[in-house]
Order: sequence, then structure tokens, then C-alpha cells
Amino acid sequence: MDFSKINWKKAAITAGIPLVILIFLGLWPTIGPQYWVTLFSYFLLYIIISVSWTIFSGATGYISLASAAFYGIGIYAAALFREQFAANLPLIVVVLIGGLASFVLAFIVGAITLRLKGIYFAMFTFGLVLLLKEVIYYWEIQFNDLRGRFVAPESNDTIYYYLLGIFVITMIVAYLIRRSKYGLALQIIGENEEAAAHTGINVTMVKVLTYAVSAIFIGAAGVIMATKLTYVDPGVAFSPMMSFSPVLMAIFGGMGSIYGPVIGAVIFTYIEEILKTGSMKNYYMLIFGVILIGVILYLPNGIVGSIQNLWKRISGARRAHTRG
Amino acid sequence: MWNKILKYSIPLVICLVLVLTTVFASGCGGGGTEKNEILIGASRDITGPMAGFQDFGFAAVYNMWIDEVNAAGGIDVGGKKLPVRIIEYDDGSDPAVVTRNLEKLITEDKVDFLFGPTGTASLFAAAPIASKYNKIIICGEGGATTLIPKLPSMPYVFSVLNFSDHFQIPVFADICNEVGAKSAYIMYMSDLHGAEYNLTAQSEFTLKGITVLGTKSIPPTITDMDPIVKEAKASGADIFCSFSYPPQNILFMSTALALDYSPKMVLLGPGGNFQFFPLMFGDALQGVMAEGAWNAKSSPEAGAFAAKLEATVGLGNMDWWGAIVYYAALQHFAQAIEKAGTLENKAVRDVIATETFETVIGPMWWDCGPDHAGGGLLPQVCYAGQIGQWQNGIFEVIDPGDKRTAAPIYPKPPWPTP
Amino acid sequence: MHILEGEGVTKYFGGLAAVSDVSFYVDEGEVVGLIGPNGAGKTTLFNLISAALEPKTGEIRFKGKKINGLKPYQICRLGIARTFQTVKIFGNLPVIENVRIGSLFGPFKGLSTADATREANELLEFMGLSDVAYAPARDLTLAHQKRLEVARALATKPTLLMLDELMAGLNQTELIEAMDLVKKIREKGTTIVMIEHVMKAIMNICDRIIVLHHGKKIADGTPQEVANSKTVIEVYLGEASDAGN
Amino acid sequence: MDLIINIVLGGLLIGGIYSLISMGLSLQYGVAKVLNIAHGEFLMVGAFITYWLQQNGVDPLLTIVVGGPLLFLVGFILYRTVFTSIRLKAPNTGVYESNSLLAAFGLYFIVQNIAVLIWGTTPQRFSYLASSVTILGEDFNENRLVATAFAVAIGAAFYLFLERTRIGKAIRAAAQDPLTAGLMGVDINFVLALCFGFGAAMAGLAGVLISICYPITTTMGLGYTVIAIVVVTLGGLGSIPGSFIGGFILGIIGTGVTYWEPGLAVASYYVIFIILLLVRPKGIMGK
Repeated sequence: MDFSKINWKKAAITAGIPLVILIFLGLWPTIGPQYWVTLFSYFLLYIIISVSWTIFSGATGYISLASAAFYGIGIYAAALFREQFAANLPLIVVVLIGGLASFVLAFIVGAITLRLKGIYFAMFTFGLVLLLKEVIYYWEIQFNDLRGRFVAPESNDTIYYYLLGIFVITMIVAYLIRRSKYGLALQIIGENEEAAAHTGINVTMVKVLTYAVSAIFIGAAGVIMATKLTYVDPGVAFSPMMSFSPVLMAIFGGMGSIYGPVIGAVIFTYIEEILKTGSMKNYYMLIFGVILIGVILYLPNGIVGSIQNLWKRISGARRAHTRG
Repeated sequence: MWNKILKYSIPLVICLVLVLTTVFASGCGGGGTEKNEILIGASRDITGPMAGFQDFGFAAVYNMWIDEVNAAGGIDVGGKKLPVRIIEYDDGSDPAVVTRNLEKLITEDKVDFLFGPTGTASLFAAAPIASKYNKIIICGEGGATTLIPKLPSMPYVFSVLNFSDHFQIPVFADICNEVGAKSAYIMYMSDLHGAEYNLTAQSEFTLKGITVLGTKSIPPTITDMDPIVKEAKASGADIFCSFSYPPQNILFMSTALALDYSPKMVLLGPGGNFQFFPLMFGDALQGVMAEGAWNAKSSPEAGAFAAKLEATVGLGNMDWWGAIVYYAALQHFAQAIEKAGTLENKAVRDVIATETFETVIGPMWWDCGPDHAGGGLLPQVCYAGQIGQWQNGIFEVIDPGDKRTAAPIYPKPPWPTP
Repeated sequence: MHILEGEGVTKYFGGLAAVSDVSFYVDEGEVVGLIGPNGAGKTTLFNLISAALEPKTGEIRFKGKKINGLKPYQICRLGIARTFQTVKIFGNLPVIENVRIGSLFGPFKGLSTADATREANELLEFMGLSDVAYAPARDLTLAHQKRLEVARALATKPTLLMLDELMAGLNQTELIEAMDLVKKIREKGTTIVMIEHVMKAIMNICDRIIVLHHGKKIADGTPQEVANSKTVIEVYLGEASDAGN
Repeated sequence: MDLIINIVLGGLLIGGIYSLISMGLSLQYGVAKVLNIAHGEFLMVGAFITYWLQQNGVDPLLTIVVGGPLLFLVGFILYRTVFTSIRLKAPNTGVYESNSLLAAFGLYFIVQNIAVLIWGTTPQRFSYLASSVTILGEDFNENRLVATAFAVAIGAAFYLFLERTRIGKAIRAAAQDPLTAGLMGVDINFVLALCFGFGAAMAGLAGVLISICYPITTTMGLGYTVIAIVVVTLGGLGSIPGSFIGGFILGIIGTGVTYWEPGLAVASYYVIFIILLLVRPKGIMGK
């Protein structure tokens, strides 16, 4: 390897800043106020979900509304494997089970929806969430005489560190996929699927596998969150908001970079928090709706994209000025 | 190069802003050690499908109670009168958000006590969180059999309301025996509430010689009840039970009126016991029964309370199921704090769990299991009534025994001609 | 040796036979033209070969091996590349990236990133697109977009290149450039099958011409033979007189 | 036999309203390409306007004259202000579709919460033609009979409008291919706004008819939106007759499943929906 070619400044920025952030996040439970640890858990949760969503949907343009299904499967994995089948299964094992269950579900969904394009795919995945919710409701009432299940709580710090772990893995995987040949394949599938296929890309494999891999993190996060919710029912587990939130957050932040969904998730969660508990709580959903439409109308590239555009315009203008 | 730096600095700046806000927020939230008010937190459904309960459920009663307490200078805590303040957060009826709100109330706002959320599912979400942080929570709307085995491990949870086998259905079965109703058709909602009422009714009816001729579960989203009403009509059962929530009960009434299905006895779930029901259905409600009951005639105290509550919330928002027990539980709660002389949750909890205080429903105490070690439910004698029946615009208590304010009408008169 | 052979290839759309019992062959190093009036089944035949569609009956062989039933990406990796009637480039990506994608995914064993970049630069040079290498592909003129598509196809290292109406919509100068380009590609040893409406180009470049009409093969021979074929003249004249009416 | 009569007639009586909602969504989703999650909210608004007028002594069926045009106007203006701008800014159809879906989601929050602020969340109902009529020996609600008759009449009138008028032809052209229609001199933004407006109006009219038959709440919209989405898929995207027939089919299936197991009625809709998407995404009437 030719070391002289490495741009050290760039490398330092690329590796350094995430490292600083990571150290900060790792120390957070010891320095942050108690509730803010909880709030950061929610930041991490939504970052995991929106980044996972972006891995597949952001690149290919297939709008998946099945996030709630993967999340819900994780939650039910926790309810079943922590409480019913094997009461003392360690949390880490259940997290893996939840991730695996989501992987399998996503793999099946991916494999059977190959023919569906555009909005049909969105509708199928959304229908799936609602179907799972209805069927599990029915199943629990008819055959188990219960609606919801209790899940033993974990300490806030445990939940936080698990989410942090999943977050780190999600970011690394998202980064690697984006940087790899594989990510390029995803992107050009999004551009033109037919041409991609004739350029030697195994479109089916790339699509199904990425979709399934991206679902793992959502399912794993679901397992952890079940221990925070402590009481779960199909309505909580398969809440359609979990399908729409990642889409909104990713678009809000911008899908052009890996940081877009992260920023979108953090800001969205924070706005939600302020609105819900502030003096405007009676109008919270109303304001939420207005913000949503505002973002789509005025920030179509998301926050990151818009700031970059703005920057380009400013710097471009300056350059033009000096040249003139 | 600039683009690269920018790309990384944006998230950094945002993180920085967040951290700074955090520091400020926590700096302001700290406060001194000297308490000058009693802070109560509640996650309530302010914008969601059950927002209506803000006007006539637990919230209506606790708001009135807080105003009264503060008008009198507050609650005496160790010789110092402290006013009560409530912080309410919206959860849109989503149990996941209830969890998050309660954590904020406990860890960020540092509230002293909690009041329960709206609805059974939310209550179930709230109870474990309150237990996790050892915070007293007094729960209003909601309650279910599934909670009972959990209560011994949740000593800080106090659930006020009566529900299925927590006395309602057994009393109803006794009334059926008394008037001679022999057979029943059960429609229940396919959720926790409906399922357990159905199970309780099945076993109670079998125990007391009432035949169940048919059962049907309905989803919460049902829009068309014709098939069920037609089937119930064809079954010829004396009793029709609707174990569901206000929207389904209203839909049942409308459908039954239109298809002229008027069984001898109709028992409705929540909704049937609220004043908006007679406002909606008028004379058609004559003889219709619902679960959980009290009225102005229950006792002189109840009469005074009814007048006071009506003056506060208006006649249309009267709740003839829980209002009086909510209020009694709050009176008990205030006296417990005064007796404990502290806001320390463990001490207050022990007083609540063991002591009997005089309230609007007479002497009231909590049933907290062996050694008063668990969470609490009210014993049967404390309730003003289990089953009510609309008679000439009044929701009469028809329980057998001394709680009764009027004898049951059986069979129910046919629907009035429109 | 026949590099590509088709035997009784048939494809229906609904009840209509788009390609009906067509047998054909392409020899190594040849340039074969595929012509016929609109709706004759030319593009459908391309789609069948490149596995965008699957034939109802019949067999397609490449280098003696049956290839129908394979997926498009497998066909591509075997060494058959194609372009599209309506240009299908990756518009939001830079021009060079479009070509690099061909090298990365198309060959049987994909190239390393560095090799792909080198290869892409060479191809862009060859195609005369070096000046616009870093522009987003969607900003190119139609003629350049078509060239880019050919470059991307060539990047997959095909032994057989299928060009679908490369010359359509080009002006006179661009046309001549395109014809030169095809000759240059041929000189590199790539076998070419091209669908074309521009007769001048066909007659000039092709070694052999296959004529389709209503999904059936009606002629197959040198440009001279085809130009003199009665059936072909009738079809084209009939077409012209239809259009006249 | 009784059961079959009950299922088929009962299904037809509920299906008329489904048809109306779905035809509305078919215009918005099939033609204007907005998967309008807020569709049911327009229905809810129509229902509550009727309720409010009825409380003030106006005959519910008269509300059709008020509610339809009013919601048309709202829908039209919404498209001209919000969705046109999204369409013009979007680089391709995919982006337009997903962005407008999200905008519709925002609209859903806004409309529903304004309604909650005005009308609360308590269910409401009023009594109108609340007696039964006997058909083939089975009892049916009179108000549902009337509602279905109106639904069919409105649906048929709208179909004729599409088939016979110039504007109708422009709408159908836009449904086939917006780009070409635009080239042919159709003012595409205007036509799409018309479609959105008509869609909102149909939802509003369905709401009027629903308020006559069933109790209404400010949170009921989404349930009907989902039904409409299923029906539109069933009937074929953008096919008005398909949605019309699909509504009745879904009504019959729903009623049938309710007789058997009410808890699975909604689930059965999704099963139909998912199977259709897999087997025949074009719908029964799609080309």
C-alpha cells in the first residue's frame, strides 16, 4: 500500500469525528441527566430504524412501509422468548432471535414482492403490517384469552447500551454497504432496474438480501424496546406510526448522505418530545402535520441536502465573484 | 474539501445544540430541596381516540378535586400546607408513549405521585413503569382481571375501578336470577376488555343456571353490526350482553333500534353508563342496563357530590360509573398524605394500603392482598353499585341488597316507536 | 462457427404471436442487421435473447449452450450485452460511473475498483466521451447518451453486442459518427446484432440482414440479396402504401 | 338460503358506500397519483357537517347539495396549492408519488385534529329513517337502503359525466397517460386538481350517507381509507367502473365474513388485498 497517497486530513475527519461522537455517547449515561439517557435511547431507536430503512428504500426508491412489521416481530420475539417459552433466555440471545425473525420475514416479503413496482410495493408492505396486527389480535384473543403481554423491564442503562450497540452496527453496515460495489448496485437498481439487470447485476439477490439485512436491526431494536415498554399488545407492536416515522425522518433529514436519516431522526424525535409535553400539546398532531407538509414543500432534499445546496450557492457565488 | 467538512460538521453542530439544551434543561429542572407544592404527573389521552374521557372521566374528577384542595390551602404535609399541581402530557392513547411520558414525569419533572392514564391498555403500560420507579399511581379509567395476579408485585399501583369479575358480572348474574332471565346472547369486543368479560360471563352464567345461546366477538373497527343483531334476534335469548366500548355500544343501539331487536334485558359496557347516552337515545334507553353504577340517590353525600360535579362539568359529561369512586380514592389519598406527614412514596404507600378513611362513599380502604403488601383494588362494599339501569332518565343502582336505589324493570319495555 | 443460434423461438403477448417460430444464427465476428416494419417483433426478439422475456417455445443457444431460462444478469455475464431502444442510462450518476458499473458487474469475474476506473477511462476515450466524464449522465445530448449506453455495454466485455436502434433520432453528422463507431467496435472483434431503421447504415455496415414481419422471419441474407428480395420489397412497399393511406 | 340473502343484500347495502369512497380514491390515486391517506378524513368531515346541520334542523339528505361542492372546493384548492407544487418540483413520478403520500399523511393529521378540536372524540349519531323494511323475508335498515340508492345514483351520474363530457374525457386521458395528455393540450394541472376535488367531494358525499346509517366519530376516517385502498386495488387503479363494482364485492365479502367470524372481517380485507397485489396487481377491471 502506498501510504503517501492517503489524505491524512481527510482520514482524520472521517474516522475522528464518529469516534468522538461514539465516546460521547458511550459516556452519556454517566454524565447525562437520567431522563436524557432515556431520551437518547429514543434518539438511538429512531436513528436505527430510519437508517435501516434508508439502506434499502433510500437507495432503491422502493418505499417500504413494513418497518412496523419488523419492529413488531422483534417485540413479540421478546414477549415470547423472554416470558413464555424460556423465561431465562439472556437478553442478547433474544435480541439475536428478534433480528433473525425480522430477517426471515423480510426475506419472505422481499422474495414474494419482486414483481411489485413503486407504489404497489409500498401498499403491500403497509397491508402486511395491518394484517399481522389483526391476525395476532385475533389469535391472542381466541386462543390465548389475552390481548397484551408483560415483558420484564430492564434497567435504563442496559437498554441504552444495547441500543447503542445496535446503532453502531447499523451505522457500520450502512456505511459499508454504501461504500461497496453492493451499494452501487442498489443505487442503480433505484435508477433503472431493467438496465441494471442487463448490466450484470443479480437484481433479485441484491434486493432481497439487502431488504432482509436492513430488517435485522429494526427487529433487534424491537426486542430491546419491548423491555422498555413492559406491556405490549398488537396495537403497540404493529403501530403504523413505526412504518411512517422512518420514511418521514429520512426524507426530513435527506437521503443523499448517511447522516441525513440520523439528523432527521434526532430532530423529529426532539420536536415530538417538545410538542407533546409543551404547552401546545393539544395541537401537537396538528403542528406535526403542518411541519410535515412544510418539509415536503420547502425542503425536498431534506435538511442536509438543503444546507449543502445553500452552501454550494454561497461558495459558488463567492467564487464567481472573485473570478469576475 | 469544504463539502466534506460540512458533511461532518452538520451532525456535530446539531449534537452540540442538543447537548447544550440538555445542560440548560437539567440545570433549570433541578430546583431546591425545599418542597413548596405537591407535584402530580399524568399521561393522558388528550388528542387520541379516547380524548373524550378528559371531559367526563378521571380527569374531570381530579381537576375538580385539585381545585378544591388548593382552595382550602392545600394538603397538610408535616405541618405545612402544600398546594397540588398536576402536569399532564399527551399520549394519543398509545401505550408506548404512555411509557415514555411517565419516565419523563418521574425522572425529569420529578413528580411526587402519578395519576393513571386513559384506558385499560394504557393503564397496563403505566403500572409496570410506576412499579419500576416505586411511584404511587392512582389509576382511573380501566382495569382488568389480568392485572390481579400482577398486583402483588406492584405495591405502588392502586386501581380504582370495578370490572368484570371484580364484582360486576357476578352481581349481574344474581339480578338475572332474581328477575327470572334464563338465556343470554353475548357480543364481546375482541380485545382484553371484551374477552375477559366474556369469559367471566360464561362461567358466572353457567354457575347460576343461565344458558348462553350464542357468542360473537367483534373487532374494534366494526362498522356493520347487522349480522350479529340478526343472529341474536334469531336466538331468542332473554339477555343481550354487549361487552364493548362506547362506539360499538352506540352502533349496537342504533342497529337494534332499526332492526327492532328488543330483548327482555340489555346489558351494555362502558358508554351505557355515561350521561351522553340518554342524550343520544332518549326514551329508547328505558330499561337498558350498564356495568358500574351510582347516582344522586345512593347517599346524601353522593347527592351533594353529584350536584357539585354537575356544576363543574355539566350534565352532559356526568359519568355514573367511576366518578364517585375516583373522588373517594382521591379523598383517601389526601388523608393518607396528611397522616404520613411526608411526600416520601414508601411511607404514603403504606398508609394508603393499611388505613381506612371517611370518604364520599363512606368508610373506604384498599384491598392490597395478604399483609397489605401488594397493589390495591377496592373491596366490594366500597362501591356504590355494580349494575345500573336507566329508569325515567335516572341511572338507578339495581344491585341486590342495600346499595339498590330502585327495583329492576323486567322485561325491558319495547323500543318507543320513532 | 455460430456464436448465437435460435431455433423455433416463439413468444405470445395475450393471444398475439409477437415472435413466431423464428430460427436464426449469428456467426462470430459478423455484423448482423435486424430489420422489419414497426411491430415486427425485433425488440421482442432482443428481449428474448437478453432474457428480459422468456420464450414460450424454442431454444436459444450461445456458443452452443442453451441460454433461455437464465436471468438477465447471467446472460450479461456470459458475454451478451445490449442497449435499449429508449435510452436507459443511470441519469443521476456521472458518465464515468455509468461505464464503471459495466466493468464492475458485467464481466464473468468483475474487475477491481482501480481496474474498472482505468477501463472506464479507456472506453470513454474510445467513445469520445472523455470531456464529459464527470457530468451527470442525464445532462448529455441524446447522441452522447446513446454512446454512453454503448460504452457501458462494452464495459461488460461482451463477445456479442446487441444494439437497439442506435441511429434513431441522430442528425447527419452524428449518424456518420455512429456508423464509424460500429465499425470500430467490430474491428475490436466484437460480434454485433443491430436493430435499425436507417437503411443507409444497415446497407453500409452489415454483413448479413435478417428481416422480420409480423413476428415471422421472411428473409435472411446479404444486404444485396435482401434488397432484391420480392417479399421484402412487398412488405416495405405495403407498409409505405398503408402509411400513405 | 336466509343466510345467503342476508349476506348478499346486506353486502350490497354496505357496498354502495364503499363504492362511492373508492371511486373518489380511484380518481386521486389512480389519476392524480396521490395515495391520499387523508381520504377518509374528508369522509369524516362530510359526516360531521351533516351531523351539525341535522342538529340545526336541516334534512341530512339535503346536505349532499352543500357537502359535495364544499369538499370539492377544498380538494381542488388543496391540489392546486400543495400537490401541484410537489408534482412540479419532483424529478420523476416516483418522487412525486412518495412525497405526495407523505403530504397526504400530514393532511391526515391536520384535518383529523382540527375536527377533534371542533367536535371532540365522543361518538355521535342521529336518528334518520331508523326503521326496517322487509325484503325477501329479511329485515334491512331503511336508511341504508336510501343511502345505497343515493350512492348508486351519484356513482352512475359521475360515470356518465366521465363518459360524456369534455372534462370527463380529459380526465380519462390523464388517467391513461398524463404526459401525452399534457402534450395533447389538456391543462394537466387543472385536470388533476379537478380529479382531486372530485375525489374529495365523493368522500364527503359518502360521509353524508354514512352519517345517516352509522354512528360517527372524528377518528373513523382511516378505517374507510383502508377499505377504499383495498377496493381500488381490487377494481384496478384508475378504473372508475372497477371501483364501483369492487365496492359491492368487498361489501359482500365483508358481510359474509362478519356472519362467520366478525373478528376476521378486517383481516379478510387485507388478505384479499395482499393476494390481489401478488396475483393480479392490475385489479379485476385493469387493462
